[in-house]
Amino acid sequence: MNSLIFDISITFMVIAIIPCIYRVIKGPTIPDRVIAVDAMTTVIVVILGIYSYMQESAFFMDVALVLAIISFVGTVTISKYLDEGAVF
Amino acid sequence: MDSFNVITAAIFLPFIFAGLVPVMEKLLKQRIGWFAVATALACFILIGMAAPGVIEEGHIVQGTIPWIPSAGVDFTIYADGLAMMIGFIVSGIGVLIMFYSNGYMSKTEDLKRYYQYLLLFMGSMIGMVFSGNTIQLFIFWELTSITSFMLIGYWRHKPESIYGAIKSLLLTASGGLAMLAGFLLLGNITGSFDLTAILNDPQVINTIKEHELFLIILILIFIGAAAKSAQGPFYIWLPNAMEAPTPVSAFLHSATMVKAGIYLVARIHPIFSGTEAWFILVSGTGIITMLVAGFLAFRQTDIKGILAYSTISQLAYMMTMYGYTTHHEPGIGVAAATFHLLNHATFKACLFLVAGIVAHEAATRDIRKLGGLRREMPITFIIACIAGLAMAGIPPLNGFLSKEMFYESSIEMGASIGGIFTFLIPAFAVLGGVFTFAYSIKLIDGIFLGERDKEAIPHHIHEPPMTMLIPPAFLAFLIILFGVIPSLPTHYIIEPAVSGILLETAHLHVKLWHGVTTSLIMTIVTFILGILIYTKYDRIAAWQDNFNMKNPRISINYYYDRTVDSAKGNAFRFSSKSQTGSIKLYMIAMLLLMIALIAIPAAILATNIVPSQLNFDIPPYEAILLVLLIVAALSAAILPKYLPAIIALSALGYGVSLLYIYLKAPDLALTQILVETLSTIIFLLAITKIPQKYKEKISLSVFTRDILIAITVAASVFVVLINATQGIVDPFASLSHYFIDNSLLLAGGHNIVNVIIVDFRGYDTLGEISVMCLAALGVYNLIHSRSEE
Amino acid sequence: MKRYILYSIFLGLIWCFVHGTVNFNNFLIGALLGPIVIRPFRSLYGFENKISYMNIVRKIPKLIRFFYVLFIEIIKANVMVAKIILQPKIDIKPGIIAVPIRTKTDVGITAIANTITLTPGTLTIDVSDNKEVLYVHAIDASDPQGLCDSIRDDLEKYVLEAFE
Amino acid sequence: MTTIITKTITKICIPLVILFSISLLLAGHNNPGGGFIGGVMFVSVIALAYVVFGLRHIKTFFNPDWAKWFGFGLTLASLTAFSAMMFGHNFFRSAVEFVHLPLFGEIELVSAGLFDIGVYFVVIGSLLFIFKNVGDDNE
Amino acid sequence: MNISMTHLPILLVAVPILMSALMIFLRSNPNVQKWLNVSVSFAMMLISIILLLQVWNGGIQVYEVGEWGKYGIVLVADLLSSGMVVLSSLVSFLALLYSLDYIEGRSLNLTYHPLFNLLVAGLNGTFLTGDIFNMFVFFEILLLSSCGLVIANEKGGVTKSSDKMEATFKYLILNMIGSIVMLIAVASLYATVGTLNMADLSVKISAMTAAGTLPWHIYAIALLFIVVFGNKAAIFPMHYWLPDVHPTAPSPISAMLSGVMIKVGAYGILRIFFLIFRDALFLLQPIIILLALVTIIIGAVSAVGQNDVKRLLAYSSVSQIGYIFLGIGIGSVYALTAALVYMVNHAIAKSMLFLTSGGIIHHAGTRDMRHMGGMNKTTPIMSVAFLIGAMSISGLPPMGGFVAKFILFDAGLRAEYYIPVAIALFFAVFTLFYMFRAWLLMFWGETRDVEEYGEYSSHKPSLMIVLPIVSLAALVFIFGVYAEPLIVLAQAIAEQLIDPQPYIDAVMTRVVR
Amino acid sequence: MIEIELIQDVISTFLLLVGAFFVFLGMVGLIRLPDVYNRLHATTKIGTLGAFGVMLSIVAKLGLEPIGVKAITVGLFILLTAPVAAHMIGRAAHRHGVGLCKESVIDEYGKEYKK
Amino acid sequence: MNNFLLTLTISILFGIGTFLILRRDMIKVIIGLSVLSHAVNLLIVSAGVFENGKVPIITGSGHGGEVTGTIYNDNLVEGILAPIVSAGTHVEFVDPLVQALVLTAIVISLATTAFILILAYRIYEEYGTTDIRELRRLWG
Ligand code: NA
Ligand code: NA
Repeated sequence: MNSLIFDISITFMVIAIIPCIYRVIKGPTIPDRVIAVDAMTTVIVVILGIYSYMQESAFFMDVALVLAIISFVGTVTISKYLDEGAVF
Repeated sequence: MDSFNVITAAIFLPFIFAGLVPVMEKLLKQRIGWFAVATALACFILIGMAAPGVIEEGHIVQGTIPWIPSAGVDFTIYADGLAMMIGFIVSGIGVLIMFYSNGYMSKTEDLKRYYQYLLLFMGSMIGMVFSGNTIQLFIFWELTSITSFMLIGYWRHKPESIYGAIKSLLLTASGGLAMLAGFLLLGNITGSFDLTAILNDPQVINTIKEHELFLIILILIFIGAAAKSAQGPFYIWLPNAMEAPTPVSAFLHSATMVKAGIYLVARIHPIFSGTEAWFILVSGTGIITMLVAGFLAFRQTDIKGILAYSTISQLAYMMTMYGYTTHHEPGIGVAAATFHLLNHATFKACLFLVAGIVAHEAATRDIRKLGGLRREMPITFIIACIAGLAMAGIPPLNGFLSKEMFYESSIEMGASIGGIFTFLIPAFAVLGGVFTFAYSIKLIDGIFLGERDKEAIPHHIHEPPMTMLIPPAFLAFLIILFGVIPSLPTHYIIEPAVSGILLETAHLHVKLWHGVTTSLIMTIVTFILGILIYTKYDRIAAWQDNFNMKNPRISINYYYDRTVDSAKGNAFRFSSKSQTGSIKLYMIAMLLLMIALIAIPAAILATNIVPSQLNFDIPPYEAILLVLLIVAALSAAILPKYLPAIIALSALGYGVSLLYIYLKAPDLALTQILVETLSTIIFLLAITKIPQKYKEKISLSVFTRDILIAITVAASVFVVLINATQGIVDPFASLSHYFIDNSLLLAGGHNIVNVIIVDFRGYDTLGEISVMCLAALGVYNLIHSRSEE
Repeated sequence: MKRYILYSIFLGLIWCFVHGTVNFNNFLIGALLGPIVIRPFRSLYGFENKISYMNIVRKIPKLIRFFYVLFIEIIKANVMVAKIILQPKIDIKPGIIAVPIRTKTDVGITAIANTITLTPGTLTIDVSDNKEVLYVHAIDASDPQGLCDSIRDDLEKYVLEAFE
Repeated sequence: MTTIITKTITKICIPLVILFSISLLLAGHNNPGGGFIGGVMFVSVIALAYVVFGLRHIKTFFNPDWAKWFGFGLTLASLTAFSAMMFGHNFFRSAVEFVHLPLFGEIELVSAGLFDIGVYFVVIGSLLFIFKNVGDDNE
Repeated sequence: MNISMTHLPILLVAVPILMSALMIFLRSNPNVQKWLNVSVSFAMMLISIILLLQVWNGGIQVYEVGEWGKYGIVLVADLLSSGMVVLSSLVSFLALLYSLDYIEGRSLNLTYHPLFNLLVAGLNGTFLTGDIFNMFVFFEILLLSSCGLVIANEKGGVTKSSDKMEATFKYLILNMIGSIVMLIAVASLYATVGTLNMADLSVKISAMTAAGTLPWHIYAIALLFIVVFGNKAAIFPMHYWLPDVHPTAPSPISAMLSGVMIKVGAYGILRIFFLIFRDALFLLQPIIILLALVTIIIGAVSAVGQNDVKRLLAYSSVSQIGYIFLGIGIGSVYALTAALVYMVNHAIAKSMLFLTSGGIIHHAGTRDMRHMGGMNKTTPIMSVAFLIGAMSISGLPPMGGFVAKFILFDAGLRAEYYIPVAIALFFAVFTLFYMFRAWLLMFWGETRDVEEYGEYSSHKPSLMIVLPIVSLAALVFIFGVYAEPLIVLAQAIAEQLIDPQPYIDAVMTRVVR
Repeated sequence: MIEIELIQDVISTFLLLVGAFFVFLGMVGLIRLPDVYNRLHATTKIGTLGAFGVMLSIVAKLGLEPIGVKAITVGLFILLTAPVAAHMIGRAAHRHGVGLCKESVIDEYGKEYKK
Repeated sequence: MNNFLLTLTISILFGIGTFLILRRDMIKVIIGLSVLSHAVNLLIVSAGVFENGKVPIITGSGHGGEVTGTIYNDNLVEGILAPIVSAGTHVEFVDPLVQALVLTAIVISLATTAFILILAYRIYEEYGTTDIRELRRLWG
């Protein structure tokens, strides 16, 4: 039962990455791509959540938190770069 | 002191004293030359101390000091009659030259350097002749090349000096390399570089003669000898070597160093003679050189130029004679050659010294401007006449004797071959003699007889100081002495030397008069023809000039110059073709090598390139992720603009970290996620100031090539990886067992990966953080290394 | 000093949360680390301003209420966007609307901006330099005035209560 | 310049992430994390501050010499490794000790942990050193 | 004292790392920084010599980092590695001395010292490590430290910084590819054999060969190491970076790069193939000989066409490394001896030449030899030093280079590699030509046109610049006239290489925690 | 006891599936919606809720063990930062010159921004 | 035994990276190097030798993994080359060593990438272009 839910949800989540990659390629604008990568990190956070849920171990939660933080940093940085053409 | 030590001392004394020259110069100031004279004299005496045993008893001084035993190279002395003779010539003429230099060299010259080089040369030369080990011989041999190079280039600012110096070095030193190869092969056959071992053992000589590499070794060694003695095509360096100060020319480029090649031929005579190859190679080269150089001497207007060509031609005499050989009588011309070697040293050195006097006093060496000096410098004139006539082969001077012997041996050699050669070889010899006669006369005539061009040399010319007069006078004395009392040199010098060469006791009977022989007739023919030619001397010279003008390509110098002049250009063309500056080509070269290195074992050793059992079992979500990774990577490759490509790259990075999660590596996933974002930030920092100026348009051919390379790289990696991941070959297992079992037990950590990083393999991590620091320091350097601000 | 204590308390909690174990020991570690961590950045946190603990305590119920409203709104927002996405043909009238706000403090503006983003059909794009107007992207921008009003009446009220 | 919204959130993030990075550093031996990961977390939040508030502004009140940080880290890491020699052991010989501390209770002190702290400082120092230098140069 | 003597291998690596860290803190005290670094560097040199003596007298030393035996990382000081360490310590000490007056003050103070220390650590670490992945790590240290040093500022600024950037970029890109190849090889090796310890790998691969279970791809992996080390050594077709990087680096760094760094590649080939992949030697040797010959030719011919003195020296290094690899390719004990002797002699002579070129450039204010001339009067020391180096590189007696060439050719002929030796010999003439051409261009002839190129610098080279040059020149000469100890050592090393059993025993016979 | 566990299981599984479903939906929106701003709606709102849901499901299943606390931290952090990220992207997009889709009816920011 | 598709993917990533490093634009080349380093990192992980294990973090305080019967003393005389494990010995975890190696590799690659990016930035400053075909002042 559990492993079925696991397989289904993980597979769905991986399928959910497809649109992200699609946007990364297709664009058409750079912000679209940024959104796509940002969304992709959200999906990965969810996948990590599912892993933690299924394996009942906290290892992946650390990864999730790191990912959430770092993806925020990345998004803000790229946005600022887009806006001002400078990072710092 | 036993003889071995004495000779060793004679070898190293000049080296040590050369080192002392700067110190002595402080003491003696401009009289430093006398220090050099003393050194040379000391060497002469030292060699003389060892001489009696060799000369009287036919005893050969041999001895060895281990030097590089592990390479089979020892410091070995082999002092037989031949070595003694050359040793005496070197140190004896050395004394005279240094003596003479005291008068010749202006006090404003860099005397320190001059005498240092001369002494170093003398030491090298003495070392060379007494070498009983081929490698040791080679070392001293090359040292003479280098000192010669330095002395030719003594006046370093003159382009001619530089030209002559580098030419001599290139030809003689590369000839030396060929010789080295010959010695090495010889060493391989005999098992050692010990010359004495070869010379003392006929068995070994036989082995060499029968070896398949015999001819190659002979040719290689002979190339070295020929280059040193300016024979064959290598002769071209010697005329340019005349840029050296005249005493140097007298010492190195006529009396001693150029004899090194002759010495070598004599030294290896017992090993290689008695074969057709020896005759063809040595005598063939000798005869051609003798004729060509003798003929070419006509064109020279510089006294030293004439002397240079004459030296080449005279050395060719010796070469020719040493080359005379048959199976039954290997050393037909050995005695004659050896005698001529000695005689040539006396009269040619003398002539050079005279040339030096003339140049010193008249401030020119141009034979067209000179003339009539007999009145102003009669002593010099007499000396010059003695030496010149000796060279021309006029009795009763020593040159006559050795030329007679040359003719005799030529007849004998011609007869032993038979056929047309019976006449041809003596005829060549006579022709050589004719040329010699002609230019010898020209030399005396041009300088001392007739009237000189008063406009060119208006001032009065007088005799040189005694320091410059005594050495040539002494040599002139020797010329007469050896000519009149030939038994003196033959008994004490030539016989031991010939014995040394032939490895058997030799007895010579040289007399001024031994009846009307064929050789005497040849000599008379020589004089008659010589006088005839001399009447046409200027016309021949003019014809040569003309010919040379019209056919510049018929000249070895032309090809040498062309090669050297164009070497740089050609080399640069080559290097700019290979080192194009295009990093892409560099990468392709490397990648292709990598592919080839995987393909070679795959082609040779692999039975099946991809293992038969493959694992296709994969959960669908992982398969989808793999496809997505490829797509992300592809988009990073395809997207033309920086920012989208960087974003795609970071998507790839996040994908990879997800894959790490699937592969159960949370630490990796964490690290990858973090690193990904940081790299993105650094990418952004870097492209902040880089506007994207162009979009690469890939032509079809480039695209096809790159794709092919990419696919091949992928395929090779695939093949290696798919084989490698078949698991560890039984019965071995992974180190990881240890880590898993002991991580908690011994290192107190639950996270095995982290424990490996900070403990089991913490040393790696120490390196890794060093790399981080390096990146930071490097970036600082990058930022703060602007050209000009 | 007051601020340090306040931040110590917050950071003690945060430490517990990032560490994963909520207990007094951890709280204490976080509370001790907190001031050290915050000190280099103190000029960002308005240490010169006075604060009163009573104020903060008084606001807690209002904060809870705010979060409750927020939670409901988020659910609504999601359902609404989900509907749009799942329509066979997407038929929307989006646009960016300038929404004037009364809030003046940084925290307040941030709260309201974030709330707007998380609530149905709206997304804060920017705040004007004078901090008086929010530019909000709405999926349905056919009635700008209505949107402004609903924000002012529904959301801003709670934000003002909780944060000012 | 970024907006007030971003700045406010960043202010919350700074202490949170720094604490998280310390937590990752300390947890590393037994959980995912460690010096490198913790260090990069720290770097990322400082970078965020640089981005959001502007490097120039941050430098007015927070401008450490990052080179000293990585210098310190490298010193600490290598001295930790050296320290084993003082006890007659080989370089990098690790030691595990269980100690009772008032606040932490029974905790495990590992020499490798000290090494990890060195790594932490090196990562922070070197990356921020790069960021600061390049950022200064970009202006 | 006794205990500390067993720590020598690690001291040679860890002390420079620690020093580099301390150098960062000592930035505010340039003098302390300078002299501390010099004295430590001198101490390192002494330690390396003591280590070599220990190994010579007491056999191979194994140092287990962390006392984990082969499961952790071991440092192995056998004759080869300790010999290489002596070489690197010596050259680096002298290069450091030279740097003090050569590198621009600010650069020296801020980054040069730490970078230089890490370069030394990288070299020693690479030579001493007994773990193949650890070798990768130290390769990266070497790579980045050398990159950082290449772009360091020198006084006078003869080299344009754009040139430095370009050269470094090419160097870095090609070496990064090399690193990737190395990782592929190392990982694949681990996947098949299950260990990273080199001795362990050796034992297991031999056992597999004996049992006939050695898979073919191990040979491919083995050959991949040619790319890895060939790239470090700059043999064809991976030599392209060298003529760009070595000339643009500051001269002491050029000396380090040409003197020691490229030997890392040769060391790697010797270590990896003669220890681990003995069974792949039959594949390696023809390939290496072929590549070596092409390298010799390309380097020698290209050097002839150069006007830039340092570029000429760099091409000469390419050619010379070809000779070293020829010896390795021939592979007999004697040939390996020759390769090692060659390596040492080239290291010393080429370092000296690069240091000398620094002095020359300083004096002339240019690297273009056409703009020099007649400098024998103004810089007699440089003139003599360059001549000694030129003679050695050309293989003229009585310099060390002669002994090396002689043994190499002898070994080649003994092994009946006639044609390779013939080619090598022929291109030795090119060496003679380009080295002497350079010397003549710079030191003989008329003094250059002052109006066009300006006066020569009137600064006399300082003691710190002259001393290293003179010491190295003396060594070049000493290795020429008294080569026996070097050859004996090289022979002992070669014998250790051919028979790695003592190495394996030393590493594997360990009690592990 | 068993019933509580069952209820826990059901709730948590439900939350998990709903979360995953919403995330999935958000990604579909990423494809389907017409311009950057509309896509931001999809990813920030739906994605956030989805992620939050999954985190809640962990709490529901495993309680406030370290894992649950961390899940809450992650969820709150996402809730806190996702709107800001969206705001940054949207703002940057607009200032970068990305126009609204053709269906758009009003752009007061454009007027303001271009002043 | 490693998965075929994973191996294939890694190889394809190598191919893509190779294609990228052969481009003219410096930044593209660096992106290519990053792709290659991803590929090589994955390659190392896939070189791990234990199948179907779990995350290599020991949970609980007990002895990690099953007792494998491994011998840890090398004895060349007796022909023992530790660890010798009978084939098929089950290990609970995936191979931790490769993960540690990749961690090192990732960090090094980060450092190198940082350096080379700033280098590219400086080259642009000096040359005014990112086209490596114009990066040819050093040749011949
Ligand atoms: Na996000
Ligand atoms: Na990477």
